[in-house]
Amino acid sequence: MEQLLLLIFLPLAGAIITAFAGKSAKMVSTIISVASLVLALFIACNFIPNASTQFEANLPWIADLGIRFHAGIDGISMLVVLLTNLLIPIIILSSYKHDYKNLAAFYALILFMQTGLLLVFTAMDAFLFYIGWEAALIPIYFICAFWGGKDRIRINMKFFVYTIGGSLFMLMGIIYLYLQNPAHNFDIQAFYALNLDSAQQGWIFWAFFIAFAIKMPIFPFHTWQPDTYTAAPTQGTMLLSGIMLKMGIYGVIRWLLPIVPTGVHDWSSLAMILSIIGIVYASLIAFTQKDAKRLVAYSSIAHVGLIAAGIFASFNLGNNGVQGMQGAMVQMLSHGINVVGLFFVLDIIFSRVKTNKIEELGGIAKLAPQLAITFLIIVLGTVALPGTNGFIGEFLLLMGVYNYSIWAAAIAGLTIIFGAVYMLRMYQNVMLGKTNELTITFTDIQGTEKLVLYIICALIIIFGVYPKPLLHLTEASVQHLLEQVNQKLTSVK
Amino acid sequence: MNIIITISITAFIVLYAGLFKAKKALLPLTVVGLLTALGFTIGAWNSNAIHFGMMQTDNFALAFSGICIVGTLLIFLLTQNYFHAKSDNVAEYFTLILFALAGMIMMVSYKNMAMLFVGLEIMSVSLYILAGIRKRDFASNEASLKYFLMGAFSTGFLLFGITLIYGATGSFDLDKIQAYLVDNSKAISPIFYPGVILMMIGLCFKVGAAPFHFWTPDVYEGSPTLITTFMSTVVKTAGFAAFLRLFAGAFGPLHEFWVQPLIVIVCLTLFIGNVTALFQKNFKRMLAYSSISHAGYLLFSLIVLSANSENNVLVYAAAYTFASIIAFAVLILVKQKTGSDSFESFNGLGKKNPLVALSLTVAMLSLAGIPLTGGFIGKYLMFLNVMGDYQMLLVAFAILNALVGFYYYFKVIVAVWFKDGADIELVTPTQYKLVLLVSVAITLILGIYPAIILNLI
Amino acid sequence: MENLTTQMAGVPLNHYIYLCAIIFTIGVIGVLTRRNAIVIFMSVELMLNAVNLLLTAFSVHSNDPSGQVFVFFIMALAAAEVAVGLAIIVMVYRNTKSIDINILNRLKW
Amino acid sequence: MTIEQLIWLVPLLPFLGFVINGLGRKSLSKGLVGIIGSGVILASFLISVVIFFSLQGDTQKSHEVFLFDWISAGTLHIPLSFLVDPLSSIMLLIITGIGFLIHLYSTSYMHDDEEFGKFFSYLNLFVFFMLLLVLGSNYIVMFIGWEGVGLCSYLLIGFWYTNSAYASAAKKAFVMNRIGDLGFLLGVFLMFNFFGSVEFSKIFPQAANMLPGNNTLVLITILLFIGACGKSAQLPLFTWLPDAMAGPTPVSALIHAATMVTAGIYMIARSSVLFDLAPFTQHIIAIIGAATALVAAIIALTQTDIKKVLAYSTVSQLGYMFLGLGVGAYTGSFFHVLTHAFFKALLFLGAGSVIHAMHHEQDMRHMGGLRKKLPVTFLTMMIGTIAIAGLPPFSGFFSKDEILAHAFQYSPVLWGVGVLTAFLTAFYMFRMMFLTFSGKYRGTHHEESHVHESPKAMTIPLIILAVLAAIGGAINIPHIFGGNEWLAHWLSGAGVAQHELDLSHSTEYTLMGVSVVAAIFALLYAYTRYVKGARVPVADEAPRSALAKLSYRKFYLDEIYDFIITKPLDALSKFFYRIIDTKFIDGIVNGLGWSTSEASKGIRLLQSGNVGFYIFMMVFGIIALLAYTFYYI
Repeated sequence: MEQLLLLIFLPLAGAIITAFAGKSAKMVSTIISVASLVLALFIACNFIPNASTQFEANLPWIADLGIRFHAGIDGISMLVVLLTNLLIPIIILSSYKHDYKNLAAFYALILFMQTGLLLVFTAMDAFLFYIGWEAALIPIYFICAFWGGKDRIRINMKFFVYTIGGSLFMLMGIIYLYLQNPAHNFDIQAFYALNLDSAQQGWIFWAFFIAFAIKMPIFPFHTWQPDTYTAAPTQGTMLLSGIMLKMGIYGVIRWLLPIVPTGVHDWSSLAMILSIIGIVYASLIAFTQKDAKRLVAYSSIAHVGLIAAGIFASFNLGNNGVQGMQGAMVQMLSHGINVVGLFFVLDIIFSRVKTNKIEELGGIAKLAPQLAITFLIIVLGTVALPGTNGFIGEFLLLMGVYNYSIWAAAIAGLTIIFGAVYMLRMYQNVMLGKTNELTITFTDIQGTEKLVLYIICALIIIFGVYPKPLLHLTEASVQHLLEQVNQKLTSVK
Repeated sequence: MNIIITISITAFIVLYAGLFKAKKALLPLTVVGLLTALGFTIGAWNSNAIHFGMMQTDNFALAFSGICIVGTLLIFLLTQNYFHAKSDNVAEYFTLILFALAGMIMMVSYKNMAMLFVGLEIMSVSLYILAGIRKRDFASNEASLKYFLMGAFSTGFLLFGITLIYGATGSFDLDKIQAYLVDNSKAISPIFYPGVILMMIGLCFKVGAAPFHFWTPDVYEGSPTLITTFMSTVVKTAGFAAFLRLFAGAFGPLHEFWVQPLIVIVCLTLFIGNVTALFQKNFKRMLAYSSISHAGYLLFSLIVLSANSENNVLVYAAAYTFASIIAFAVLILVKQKTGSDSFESFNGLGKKNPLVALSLTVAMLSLAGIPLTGGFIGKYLMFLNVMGDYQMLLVAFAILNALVGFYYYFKVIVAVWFKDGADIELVTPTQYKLVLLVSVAITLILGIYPAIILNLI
Repeated sequence: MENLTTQMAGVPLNHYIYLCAIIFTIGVIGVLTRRNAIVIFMSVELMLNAVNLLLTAFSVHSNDPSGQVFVFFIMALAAAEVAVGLAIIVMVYRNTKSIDINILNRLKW
Repeated sequence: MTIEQLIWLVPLLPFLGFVINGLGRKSLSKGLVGIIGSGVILASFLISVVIFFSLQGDTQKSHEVFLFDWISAGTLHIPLSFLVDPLSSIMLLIITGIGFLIHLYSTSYMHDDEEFGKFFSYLNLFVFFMLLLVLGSNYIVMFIGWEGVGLCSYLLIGFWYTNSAYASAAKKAFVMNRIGDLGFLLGVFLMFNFFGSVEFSKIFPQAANMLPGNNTLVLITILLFIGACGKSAQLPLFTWLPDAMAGPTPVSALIHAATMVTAGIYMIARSSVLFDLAPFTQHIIAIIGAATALVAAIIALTQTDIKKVLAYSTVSQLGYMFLGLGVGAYTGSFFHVLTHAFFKALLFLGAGSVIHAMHHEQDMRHMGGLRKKLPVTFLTMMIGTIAIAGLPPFSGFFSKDEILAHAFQYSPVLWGVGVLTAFLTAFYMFRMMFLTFSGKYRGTHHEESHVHESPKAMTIPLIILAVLAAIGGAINIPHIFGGNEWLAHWLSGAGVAQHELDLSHSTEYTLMGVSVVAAIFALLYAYTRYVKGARVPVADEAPRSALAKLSYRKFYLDEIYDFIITKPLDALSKFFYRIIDTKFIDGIVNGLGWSTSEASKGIRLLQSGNVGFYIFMMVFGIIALLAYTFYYI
């Protein structure tokens, strides 16, 4: 319990310190984030990989409204918590070469957001979950709108209103569940225990699903995403794509499936269709993108679509949906690492030549062999080459989708081909070919750039070659989740 | 009782102090008086005393009196070098505001319609004057005349309503009226219904609910900013208290009759308030419209009468009051520097005045209803209250309006932080700093740990 | 005096209600149609007087004095309103040399 | 030292080589890099030899070596484990053996390239993945190698990536492989669904006692075959292989001739149990194989780039092998894999030596008369050519004829195609030889003076391979020549299905006779045409007869694919992005915002500032409310 509270509020405290740290904010925030990473690792070490919820903190908060500060960690939470605390230091390190104005505020906001994310990933109380959900949104809005690129105000306004609109409907759903709950509290277990008829479940499904679908984003709720990713400062993009997007996936797994299984059951086929459309659609769009950042944004839509498809497919498979679900778990982590890596590489390139326009670049590999190799490894991870972390996730996900329907798998599997097409196109046009007068002055990565990229590549390969710890971490919880869902589903029928 | 007396006496003392040109003494006197009144309020807690069958200082009354007094206190703190710039007879402002406050105390604690009427009139008449107190300012004139004419007009309806109800029940006493409704719920006199509706009209006018809201934007814009602050925060709160006291209390049994029109009014209010605010170029006017929309949210508490609707209004009103006070305080500062109250004059405020900008941001987040601010808890309670009756469509509609709300509240944040303008450096007097800090603190506390106020009543 | 009251009591209450409703409506229509602030103000007074009349009628009908007491309240506050109202109108007249309410639409949108 | 103790060294050593060369590519001297790079391969070759012989002595023919648990989720367990059996052991020998020769060759061929270290690290990595592919004891480990070699071929084709045409060729290869890989993956999923495992040792026994023509098996095998098509460059996915010649010649020899492209055949031979039970699939394989063999051969007829000729001949030979697989001659196909590995590697290296001598001139129209200049190269290549032409007693003859015999038994038509292809093969191969070596030099004198025989490091591998290409057929001499078909027996130990020919000896003799005669005819025709007639292919733009043009332009396959796939997809992409995404979906989202602000513009006009209007509106509302009231009462 103490560890958990420390884990959650250390970044918050860090944020406050950083806000007043002035020039040394960089250093302070780095220390804090690394400290919280260490703490997370410590917790992970003491974590017993079974289905139980551990390090549980359950304190009174707003008693009159049945709201408690109830947080805990199970396998699924553990994974995303690790992801968060792993990526935040990387993201902070990745910003070292930048000299943003109002440094202190920048890093303070990042750390503040971390607390919000951790709340989302550990909350066992729906209200707390919602608070964390918004608490993560506010700082990212400010990060993107303050340090972002051109047209950032309009774009971020859209992003903000779009996402918060979704989450308000989720709040409506939460209130509804609270009112249905005889105990009149927001405890997740109480929600799991609810027995709602399929009509109620149907619209609660939508109330939640829209919020999550917008966050991930799933086709056709995705149009805020490419603009936002492009306009945001790289660190903002990393936060959005690396961690924040996982909020949606995590929400589906933690709050949607177990609470309204019947609703999901009724609508999951539609959800799957949307996700799979999203895969093909986004991949195709990525083919002809001129801006590398936008290309990666669309690729991330495709990847998330596969994750979503895998989840909904495995949901329908009952207890042998473990593969798909586990795939989703691994892929959450992998996608986080890879996409952060990609955006960092693009950031490095942008910092050198002040453009991410694909056709303006080229021939960088000759001048920056180190960058070329690390970039290649990240690309390979993204196209799910066996031996990289991407493969484990996509393999299991596709298997899950396949077990649901061979055709779905065949279409979703196109991502294997399309991914290779657009990623290699980008790599070729950016790195290979002849150097032009723009890239002729390109210098290879050094310092923190090197460090960050090496870390990322190492993670890509380690998790690709030996994913067992990850799978082991989540397996019990995933099993338990699926059993719970199906037992509830059957009891309804 | 003694609350009103204290306030009135303070008013007179201040008036005389004004006569003897003791400008320095005004503010301290007022503050002392109000603090005493506040003391009495707290002292009378749980006493639930009835005064000559005319007023009842139950916790509801006291809680709202408390908010009104504190709000007024903060607003008085904002008078530092505000009026001096404008006119030399400052005492009138103080006196009139105090009288208005006295009237409001009556409004929140009346037990007899007579007191409602008297309190309402005391408040309104003072406000007519305050609105027009800048004699040579056209806007001010126009504001006060509009306010006066329409106010008087609406008073007529209120009175006609009171009369009809009196005719039906033979009494002005709330309890008796309620008793009448309960006893012969089968055979309620047909003139009672129009009575209720006419009173609803009168009160809707006072709280500025559509379609009786038309005076609000013009008057708020025309009046001196400080008076606008007073009107849009304290006055509104008092108005809602009166509304609630009458409809949740006396007319409660007739709920299913007047709830239908109320729902329509709520939707209209939300829609017009939010949508019109969207297009405003003028910060002050935007706040006026936002106050209309907030009236809509506040009326939620009447759509479903539950044990804690009163308390919900209290929380919401508190959150709204303090957030608005911040907004207006900053507006005053900016206007003093730039002379304009358009959004442009807020551009790039954050660069030079982080404190002010930050508190303004908090205020806007609270008004927009972002979690961890009081505004969110307020909205949440309102939604919760309405969801209790599964008014899904209404909530969905409110959510859509809230989304519109984000747009125009964030317009301010955008201007303050993300736009770059003439880097003005505001002169922030200590009292303003105090007000800002207190209000921000209250807003955040309400948002993070609302338990303290949740079951006050 | 007695027989006056008795005679009044003879008139059924409804007639009072209708009468006052009519007077009140006349007031409302006056407010609606006139553009001169003073006239509007007078119409408002008419509305108030309709109320007063009705109140009195009711109080007599249910021989309960509080109604008539209320009438005094109304009169008093109406007087206060008159004072303030006229002051405002005068002030406006000073500035605009007119008391036509349609002159005043500087504040809009 | 048992097999279990040794086997993990075989892939590990090349991997170490990759790591060392990769990290030290800047610091290490070229000599050292060369020694390490070839040394590790030699070492694992020697180990493979040891394993091979210990396996021969061993009664237990297949050893499964478990390393660690890779992926496990629910019922799915994928260990990283190796399977050593006759089939894989022979593959080990080929990969490491020929691999070593080519490494050796490269030390001199690539000597002047500044990316020398990188080249060797990639080459080692390739060998590592290739070994993984053949050693994997389940389809997933095989898939690691499968895609790994794809990666290496991507890296090596694009080795000179500054030339964007080469980079594109690399990308094309990777993507086309990916298409096959998706098929492979789906097949694996289906197998997991069907057999509940992806382990060879669990699948084949189950499959063994199923009825032929089981639909699931057909589907599985078809999906696997799609995978093979991608990797082994069969119709319609072969166009990447000719482009792959953009890579350095040793790469073409190792990856795109000897080893990687035969992975498909290896995989099908490995799964022969499944394929035997899916006659429908076999039929398709046979047809596709034959078609590929013919088409590629026809294209090869008119190519002028020496490497392109060899590339198409590779495709054609691969087609041959698939034809063999289709008609059930698994051993025959695998036999052809072996012999082909020898002579095609030899030919490529020879071509490389020519190109080296010609200072990276690849167009045969600028060569000629090199026999004197490059005697060793000429001789060795001639042996290779004879071998591939299928003239006895060289290796190609035996393997090819085994396939043709089975084909005849399966369907005379396919056999006819095979023979025709054999004829064409012989023709274009000799055409290449004559154009390159006979006649007189067609370049300037200055250039001619610079042409010289390649150094030892290059010629020694040529000689070794020439010997192998000559005698390689010995390992599976058919009974009719009193042979014992050693390879067939050996492979049956690995569960590779065997089908005895039941053709009369006379028929077999006639069949052989026909193909040999065809080859000799081809030789003579080529001789008359290019030595006597001293013909030289015309320049690219020169007019050609329709058929020749069709062949020269590779049946316009690239253009067709570009037209029916690439262009439409890009168009679709632009359409989705510009219209659907930006205009439609985002349009709706923005439209909501826009309409609200428009509404705002409109509604705010209600606030006309006119008191009269305000009061009117109020009264309007009042009337409405009162109306409601009276309605209610």
